[in-house]
Amino acid sequence: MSDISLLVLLPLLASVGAAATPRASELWGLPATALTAVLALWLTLDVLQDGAREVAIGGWAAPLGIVFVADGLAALMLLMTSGVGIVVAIQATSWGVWPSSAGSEEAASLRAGFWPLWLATLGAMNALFLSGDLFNIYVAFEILGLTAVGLTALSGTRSALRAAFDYLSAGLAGSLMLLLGVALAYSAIGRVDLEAVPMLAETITRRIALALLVTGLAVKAALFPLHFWMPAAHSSAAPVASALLSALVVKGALYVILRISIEGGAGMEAVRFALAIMGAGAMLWGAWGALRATRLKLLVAQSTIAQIGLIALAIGVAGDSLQQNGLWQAAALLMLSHAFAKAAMFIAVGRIAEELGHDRISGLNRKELRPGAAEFAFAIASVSLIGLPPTAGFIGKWLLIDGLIARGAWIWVALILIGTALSAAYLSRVVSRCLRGGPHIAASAHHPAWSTGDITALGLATSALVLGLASALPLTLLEITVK
Amino acid sequence: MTPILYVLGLTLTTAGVGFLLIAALGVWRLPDVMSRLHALTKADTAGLTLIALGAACLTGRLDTLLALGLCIILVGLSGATMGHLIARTHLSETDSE
Amino acid sequence: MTSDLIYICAGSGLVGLALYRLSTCRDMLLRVLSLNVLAVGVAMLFLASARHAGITDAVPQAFVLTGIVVLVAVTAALLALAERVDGQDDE
Amino acid sequence: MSLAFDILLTIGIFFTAAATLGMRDRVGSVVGFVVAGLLVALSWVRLGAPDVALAEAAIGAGLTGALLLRSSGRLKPVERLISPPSHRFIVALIAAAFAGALAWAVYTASGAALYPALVSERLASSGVTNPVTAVLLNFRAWDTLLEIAVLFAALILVRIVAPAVPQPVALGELMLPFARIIVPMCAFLAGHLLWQGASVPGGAFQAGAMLAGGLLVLMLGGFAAPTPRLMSWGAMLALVGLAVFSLAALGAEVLTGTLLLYPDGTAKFWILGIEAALTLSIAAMLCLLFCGVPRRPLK
Repeated sequence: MSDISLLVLLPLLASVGAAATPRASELWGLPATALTAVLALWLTLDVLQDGAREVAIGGWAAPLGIVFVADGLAALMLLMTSGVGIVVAIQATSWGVWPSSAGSEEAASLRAGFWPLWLATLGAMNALFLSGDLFNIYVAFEILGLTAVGLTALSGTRSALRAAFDYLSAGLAGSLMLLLGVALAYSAIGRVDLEAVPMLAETITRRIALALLVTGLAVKAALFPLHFWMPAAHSSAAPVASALLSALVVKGALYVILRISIEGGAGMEAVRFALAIMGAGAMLWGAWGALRATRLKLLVAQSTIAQIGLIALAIGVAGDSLQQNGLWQAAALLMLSHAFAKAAMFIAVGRIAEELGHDRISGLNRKELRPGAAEFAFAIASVSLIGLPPTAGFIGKWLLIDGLIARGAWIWVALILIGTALSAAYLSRVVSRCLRGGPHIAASAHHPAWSTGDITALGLATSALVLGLASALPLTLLEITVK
Repeated sequence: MTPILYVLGLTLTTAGVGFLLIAALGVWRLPDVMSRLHALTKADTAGLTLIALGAACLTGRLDTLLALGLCIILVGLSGATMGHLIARTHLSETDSE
Repeated sequence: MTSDLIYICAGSGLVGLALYRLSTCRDMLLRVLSLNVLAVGVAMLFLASARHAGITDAVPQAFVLTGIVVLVAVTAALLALAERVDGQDDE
Repeated sequence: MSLAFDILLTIGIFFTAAATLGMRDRVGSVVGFVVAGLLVALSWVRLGAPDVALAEAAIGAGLTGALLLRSSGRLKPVERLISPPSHRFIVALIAAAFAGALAWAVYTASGAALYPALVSERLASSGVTNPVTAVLLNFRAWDTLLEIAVLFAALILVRIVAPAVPQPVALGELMLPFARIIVPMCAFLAGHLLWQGASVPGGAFQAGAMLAGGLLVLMLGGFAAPTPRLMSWGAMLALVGLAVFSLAALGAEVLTGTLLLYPDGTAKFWILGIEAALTLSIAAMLCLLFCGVPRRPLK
């Protein structure tokens, strides 16, 4: 029972168990998430020690069979998913851990619904990161799409259900575009595994297939012109669910775009340039949306669009990894830091909304209350999102801008700096209100004791800081990526 | 394949197609639901039976005859029941008005 | 070869038709229907390009079979959501 | 001669689909979709894919049509939200251009035949003689496992969203004799399809859909009222499929050291065992996706 196959099948089996026994679903959830994190760590040490590993499933070789590819990039993504997953799972237990706890009927149904969905999401993401076959990636995306919509619809409000419908229909349209790309790739080169991607950049027909693949992935990654389903979905979901959606689920599509861009070779310049343009547009559009947002959750969702734009821009300008200019490592590092910071931010927003009873940005300032732990975690997370030293976001942006300056691409440097300034603007809107005094808006606000929400938000935010200091580890891990 | 089976097959199939055309014409021209149902269930089932028998003759193999015979029974059965159900709901709706 | 061309044109026609309807209407049931038609179009392109020298390649058949089952699962989920969203007003 | 039939069939499919998407009345568009689905199943037969034709007729046209009919009755009438004509004209042009480019791209693609050779040379050692079942349950069994996980994910989602369970309406006295013939026939045909799937077109998905059809006749005919006990049994059966397939995959890895590599010589038994479990669980899942999984009282 190698760790690779258990990484995917263990969460799926635990999800079946959690669905079968809804009253004790977190007794399945927590141990399975912890065990998967240990397996991911074990795989990473294995990859660090003796390089990338390829496992042919069922013993059938690449073009016909499906191959698990466990290299540096995949291991880093697995660590990211398990790391954020563990902390968010601990936060999810705040809905009452033990089956018999007196929690309300609504909390019990929330709990019974959350755990099977989260474990299936974890299994689907692990399958996505490890898979080396385009059609297999399409099927893993379908699981991810359904469970992410489940997380969105978990809170059951009317806006959440409508956002979930739009999310699922946009996700299905994106997947069908991806399937169209796979069909075209099959008709052009007769095979659909990832090793065939370099061949996809030669003739016109194959470039259309590549463009369709990237379009489908852009819809699923909520990249700028195709992102309209995302803000409603991420802002109307329960805080724990939107933390998972923004931090992890969106990363799956970005990872596949990065993987295709690395292996795509020189022929993909047009697609990469389009990605960079869409990324720049997303940064500006997300910042504009965040500056206008009146509610906290919508602001954080819009900032996700801007950050995805930044990552897409990094992937676009990175070119294939042959040039060893380290730009694509910057994109991977930005994904990692965004995951931790965004999860911390959404959990902090959930705590603030719980504390104040509302999440309007105008009502954040208060007189008697010192800013609680949640506001502090929000501030640290925004530091990492803006990219100030010593956070991991800073290291990512530093690598990116350094590589671009070396190449003399001043337009992109200017765009990234504008994006950074805008992100500083809309995040300081919130942080400054938390620190400012003034009339106390929410009479019902009380200063609750520390709850798991504060601890997990602080934990995630500080891990984004620590990641910056220890960023040598992820970079060495990325060196082992299979070209 | 013996010529008799071939000729029989062809005549049966053309007769079947004729019935289907009549059914289609009936559905198109007849005014209300009940008369359309009448055309649908009878002519379609008859048409399909003839075409199935014709096809069985054209292939000339016993196992296809059995398979197509099963199809004929199933289509006839479900056609009649569906016609009955549609008529019931139509009547209950018109009575309730 | 020409019969493949007919199915290729039909498949891409269905894809175009579905994309047109998907981007011009807001009604939930029509969007679900157009997504299904889009999936049928993609499957038709898959199978039309799978015919090599008279025999149809088994692997795209498996892909289309998997696609059909995935499609019915997502359609059931979409319709369940649509019923709850539309049914929410009168509850 | 067959070219004329192909042309007529494709024209039929295209215009039925266009009518389905253009129609105002909900039930009309759903019936149009079922007709288009059956014509498409016919086109799969013409394209030499009988397995897919079976699945398309049973699942694509049959079950999806039933789901759409159930929902069309419950949704509000179509809002007049079709966008203005000028906007529609531009979108129509773009869509037509996209379809043309797509057709040109697929037609001029070189179409290298890589897979047929690989499949035919490995078919002997795959344990079954039907190439599609060999690909589905041996060469690319991982895709099928994730596909069952997709059905499982849809089931959890439907359980959370919990639409109303369709209450059976009195359908008159003719339903009982009809059900008494059709339901055993469905069970018998499902078993036949499952068993012959190893050599000729058939298999777990088509058999599961056939069984689900029989279950729906029972459920909607009012002969098996959806009591909580029955639904919880159905939910358990639905979860069995993914559990059995995953455990079989891990078990195969314990025995042979590679995931989903069946011990040599026994591949046929592994495949048929997995397919039997899948048929029952797919039938339960499809039936529950139609009826909606009621939230069992958590007390």
